[in-house]
Amino acid sequence: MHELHLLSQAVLEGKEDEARSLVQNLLAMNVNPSRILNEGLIKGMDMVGEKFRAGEYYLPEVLLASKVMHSAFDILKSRFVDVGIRTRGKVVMGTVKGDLHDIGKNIVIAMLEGAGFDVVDLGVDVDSRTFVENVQEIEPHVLGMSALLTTTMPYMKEVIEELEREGLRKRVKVIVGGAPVNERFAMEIGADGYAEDAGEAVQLVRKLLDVEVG
Amino acid sequence: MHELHLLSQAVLEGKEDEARSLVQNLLAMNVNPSRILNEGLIKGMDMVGEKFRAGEYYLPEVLLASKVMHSAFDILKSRFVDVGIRTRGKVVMGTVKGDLHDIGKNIVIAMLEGAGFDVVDLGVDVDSRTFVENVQEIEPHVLGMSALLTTTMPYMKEVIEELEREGLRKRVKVIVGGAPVNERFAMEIGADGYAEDAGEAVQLVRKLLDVEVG
Amino acid sequence: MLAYSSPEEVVFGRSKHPVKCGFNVVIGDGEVIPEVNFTLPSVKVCRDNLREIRKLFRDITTRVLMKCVELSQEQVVVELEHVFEMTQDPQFGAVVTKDIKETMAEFHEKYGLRSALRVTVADIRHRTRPPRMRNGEEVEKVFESFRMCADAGADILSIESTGGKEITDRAIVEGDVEAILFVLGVMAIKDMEFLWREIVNISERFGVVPGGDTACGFANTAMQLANMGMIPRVMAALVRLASVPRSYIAVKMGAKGPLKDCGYENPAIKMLCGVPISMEGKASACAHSSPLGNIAAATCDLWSNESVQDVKLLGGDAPEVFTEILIYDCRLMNAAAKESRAFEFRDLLVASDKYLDPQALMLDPDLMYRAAQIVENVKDPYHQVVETAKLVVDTISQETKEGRLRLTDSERRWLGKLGDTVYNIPSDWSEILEHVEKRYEGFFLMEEYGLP
Amino acid sequence: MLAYSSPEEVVFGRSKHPVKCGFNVVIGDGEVIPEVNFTLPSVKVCRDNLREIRKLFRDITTRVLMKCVELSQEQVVVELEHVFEMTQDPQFGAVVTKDIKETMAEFHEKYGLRSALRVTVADIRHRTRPPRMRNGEEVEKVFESFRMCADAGADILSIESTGGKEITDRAIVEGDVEAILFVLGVMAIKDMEFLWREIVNISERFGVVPGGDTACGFANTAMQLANMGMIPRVMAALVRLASVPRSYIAVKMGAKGPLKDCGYENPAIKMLCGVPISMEGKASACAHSSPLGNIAAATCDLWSNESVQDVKLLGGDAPEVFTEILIYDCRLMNAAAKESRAFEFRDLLVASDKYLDPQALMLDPDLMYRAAQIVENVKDPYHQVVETAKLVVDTISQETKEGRLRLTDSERRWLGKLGDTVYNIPSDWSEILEHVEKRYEGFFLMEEYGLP
Ligand SMILES: [Zn+2]
Ligand SMILES: [Zn+2]
Ligand SMILES: [Zn+2]
Repeated sequence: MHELHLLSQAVLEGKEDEARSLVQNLLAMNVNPSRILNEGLIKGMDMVGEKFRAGEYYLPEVLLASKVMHSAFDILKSRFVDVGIRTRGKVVMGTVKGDLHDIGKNIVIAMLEGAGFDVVDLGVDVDSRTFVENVQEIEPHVLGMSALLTTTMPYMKEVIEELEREGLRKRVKVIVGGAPVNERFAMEIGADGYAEDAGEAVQLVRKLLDVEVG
Repeated sequence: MHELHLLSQAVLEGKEDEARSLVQNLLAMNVNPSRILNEGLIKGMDMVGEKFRAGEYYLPEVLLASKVMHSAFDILKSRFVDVGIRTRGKVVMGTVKGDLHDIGKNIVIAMLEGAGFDVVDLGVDVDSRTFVENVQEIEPHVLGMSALLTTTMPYMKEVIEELEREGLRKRVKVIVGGAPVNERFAMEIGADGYAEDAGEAVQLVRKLLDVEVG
Repeated sequence: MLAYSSPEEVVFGRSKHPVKCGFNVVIGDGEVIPEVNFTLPSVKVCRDNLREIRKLFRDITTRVLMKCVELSQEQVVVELEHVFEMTQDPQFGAVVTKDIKETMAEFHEKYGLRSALRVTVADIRHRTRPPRMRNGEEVEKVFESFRMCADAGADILSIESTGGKEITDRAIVEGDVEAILFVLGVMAIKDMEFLWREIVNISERFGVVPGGDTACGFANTAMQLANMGMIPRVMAALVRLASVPRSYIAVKMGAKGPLKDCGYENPAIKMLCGVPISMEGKASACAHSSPLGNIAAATCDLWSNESVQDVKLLGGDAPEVFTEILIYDCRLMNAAAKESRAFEFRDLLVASDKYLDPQALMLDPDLMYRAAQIVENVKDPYHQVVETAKLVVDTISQETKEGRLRLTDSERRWLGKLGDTVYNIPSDWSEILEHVEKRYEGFFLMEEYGLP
Repeated sequence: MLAYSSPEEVVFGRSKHPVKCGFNVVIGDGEVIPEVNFTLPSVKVCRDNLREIRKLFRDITTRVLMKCVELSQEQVVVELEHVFEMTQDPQFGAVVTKDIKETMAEFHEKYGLRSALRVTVADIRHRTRPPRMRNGEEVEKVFESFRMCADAGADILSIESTGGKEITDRAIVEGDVEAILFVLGVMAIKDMEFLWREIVNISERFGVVPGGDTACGFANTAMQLANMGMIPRVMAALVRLASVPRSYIAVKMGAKGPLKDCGYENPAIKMLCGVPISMEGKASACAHSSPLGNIAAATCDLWSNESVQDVKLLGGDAPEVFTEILIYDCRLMNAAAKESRAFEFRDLLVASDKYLDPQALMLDPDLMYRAAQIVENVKDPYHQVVETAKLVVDTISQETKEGRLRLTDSERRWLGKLGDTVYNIPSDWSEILEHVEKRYEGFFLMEEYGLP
């Protein structure tokens, strides 16, 4: 269908107004909202993902497309109330205590959101209490921790221990990342996974949640 | 006493024949064997040690002096039978399984012997069985292990575990060394000490055995 | 007037205004000197293990200095870069400073080793979000930390300050170039003025050298993102050169150099005012990859490894290993200088990487000189930044057109975008301010930058 | 006749007989190429964790090759140096070889990266004491390992062979220079002939390149001991240059180069016969410190980091980090060559270290050339070794007398001792054999060297 194709294209090219009015047109034409979502918006994001992996797109373009998709989706949303939309999973993310680096974490969050996950960002310099409380409250499927310093990476272990003490460890998958961290360290502290970069992080979360790829 | 001074000098200069005949003269002069040992031979070795630390002597000169001392001491030995000479302590040394490097280990052995310790050399590529059996038989005060490869250093841990299984761990101090090893690793695997080089190894053994510095 | 009348006059090891400090170290007086930077292995830094931390720093310093002695290296600069906790608890940072300095004193006494200590305080102001840059506890801690470290034996004071980073961290990943230029030309400038006025004051009071600042939080962040393929390299290149006006402010406020290693914008500032500079390149691969390993050395006075944690390698602990590598890199440059071949050697360093990457191209002394001229000739920093950005776009376009620099199609596309933005940017920054206020609402506080 | 008519003609990146191998790699044809060497982190190597080991090697290789791609490095040589267990169990070494080669093939296919694989088999013959060099299980394993690795994808075969090391390991620490020269001039020669005849056979059979051998077990052992202050540096220098005749045997038996990185005796052999050589210097600080960080590069064709274990640094895993450093070192040399400044650049590399240490002095191309001439002009290897040793003593004496090289008093004293020994050494080696047989009784087996 030509309009659906135009819609994916609008997402791909980051054209917000165009995407929104295309969604409205499609609804007016009585096209099934699921179809608009899947064959229009999500298709567009898949194309963006492909271009990013091929080195043709950069993060600014991915983020823009993601914004366009969300904005256009807002129009669709009400139509799903009855059926309910299943998110791909909930993730809580933060940079550990003593560490003020947040770009890496933010990129992972953006990529996860782009891939359809719900992410709660706890920010930087997050202490174990805060991690634990948020796991308790939000009940995420995955907890992600980031550290950019050799001197803050040991803190990840403390958080995991705190989760254990509180009996929460088995309810959540824990993943870690950041410059000084590697797989070996992740295994040593008892994490469930390690990701080298943002792309890997998305794969990892998918794998841990056994979610099928796009 | 002039002759005693000449004896230390002969040790210092690595003159075997001279040292031996000086010992004989001193005995003939009825000088107390303990005095010959302490004020002649050991004094000479101390001078050698000083020169080595100051960078004036090298290992070949230390080894030669040590050889002269032992040769001269052989003449004295019988005079000590009654009183019995206490060695400073027994040490068992080896390079661990899979590792064929032996120079570092040999230097440590030479330095320990020079410092008055009894050392049994198990050679290279030594498996845990052999270490354990020798600890059992020889009952050394210290067991020293050397590894020059990242891939053989894990073996040190196995030996320590084997010692524990056999109930021998508490009867012997375990020290480790070699290029990929450091203090942190030594502590992790439960060793009693780590030495950066041969000089430190001697200090370490002394400290562990609480032997006063010569 | 620039300190040099042509880029051809600027070379490694020699600056117009050498800095003398520490135990008889003279920086920029004819010899490139290694600046060794190290950090802890994976241990927690807190009062509980202060003893362990202190021992670690003493040990690392001892090994680094011993390596200098072994390899007949006569001068060395050591950098202590605070981790968060050391500035947060100024007493902590000061005690480590003192330990390191004492170790250096021992080596000076025993071996005649000439050494100086740079202490880089952590900019913990961005701990609060939005950051409180001028008021509140964090900024007090930062200044207190400078004072206590100066008192404890620091010879050179530095910081990688972050004024405006709360915006650029987002603007860079979103490709909001207008906001980036606004930050570099307005907010960062105001913050640098505020911060360095006081650092220079403190330095004068304690008789230490106010070193310099770096745009690390902007340009090196961009470089890392470009390395990962997250943003275009041409954009990282633009952020790089557009950082010159910002980092120059430290010197305008009284900093004397050596400027800090990770400031790849340093050569332009050396050209502007003759201060010695520290640079990092291939020997800082331990800290981060970079597409400018050799060219970074072309005009350096200190040659640095940026940061290496204390882990064991076969040949020794990593800080020793990188000290050795730095020493030999410096020996080679100094051998060239001794044989009167410094300029030829500099040209080889440039030729090695100039066309490897647009970011490397930024380090070409000719281009750096033109950036310095812009700062000299254009009145206000905002317009300096805009003109520098145009220079970047024009230069890359030219070099690409003439086939010397190769760019992928996506990079070319972005170069076009960048050109559109910088050539259409409002001449009055208050117009961008509106955009920034709206898009980054809640991210920053106007009053913390003295903005209306 | 030597391959070069003067030392002035010999320079990095260019050899008389370039070697083509692997995925389109040409060594010694105008460009210095990085040779990356890596080893495992602290893990046990055994059949039980074969899967983990294989994954580790694949991962490390991938990261190293990706770094080359990122930095536009077009050619690279990878070395797999067997640990003991990989030769002991030839199947084990072969499967890792295959994994690495497959990874290289993927990169060649995907990115066009040109790479070649050197496999260095462990000389496990000295596992038994006294070592059985020609008979028995170990030597069979060594040859089997060569065959299986050649079959599994190795492009270049090498070994750090140890014939006579059972004596020198003791002779060096005891300062028994006569025995050292006897080993290097007689026993090691005989063993090299035996070993390399077969390695060259195997190479021909499998169509791979017989690379070369190194006196690592002799000269680098001595260097390490000198670094630690255990033996005089002048003695280590002597062992260094006196190793030339021994390592040359590999080429005489048919090895084609690239000679192996840790053979600092390589330049003389390149001068003798024009084979390309690998060398290691400052970038091998990860494996060991050395007093010859730059001068080692003067005539190299491959530039190596010797060995680095796979541990994490901030900027990536150590093998990636050192790949980056090697790449930039090579870029700089190649930039010099491109601008027709290779010879001037070589002279700077030499000037940097020539007088830093007597061992560095040995690497001076002029001296290397004279060593090559000795090998060319003196008939038997034993006398070559003795004449080389005299050359060392004379050169160091001369340079010291003229004040260019500075030695401590203890070094001077030892230089005198060395002179006494080498100028009074028996002209007939069988006279030394008696001494060696007596002093090292039980350490070695005559028949394993074809000795009477
Ligand atoms: Zn920085
Ligand atoms: Zn070697
Ligand atoms: Zn090697």
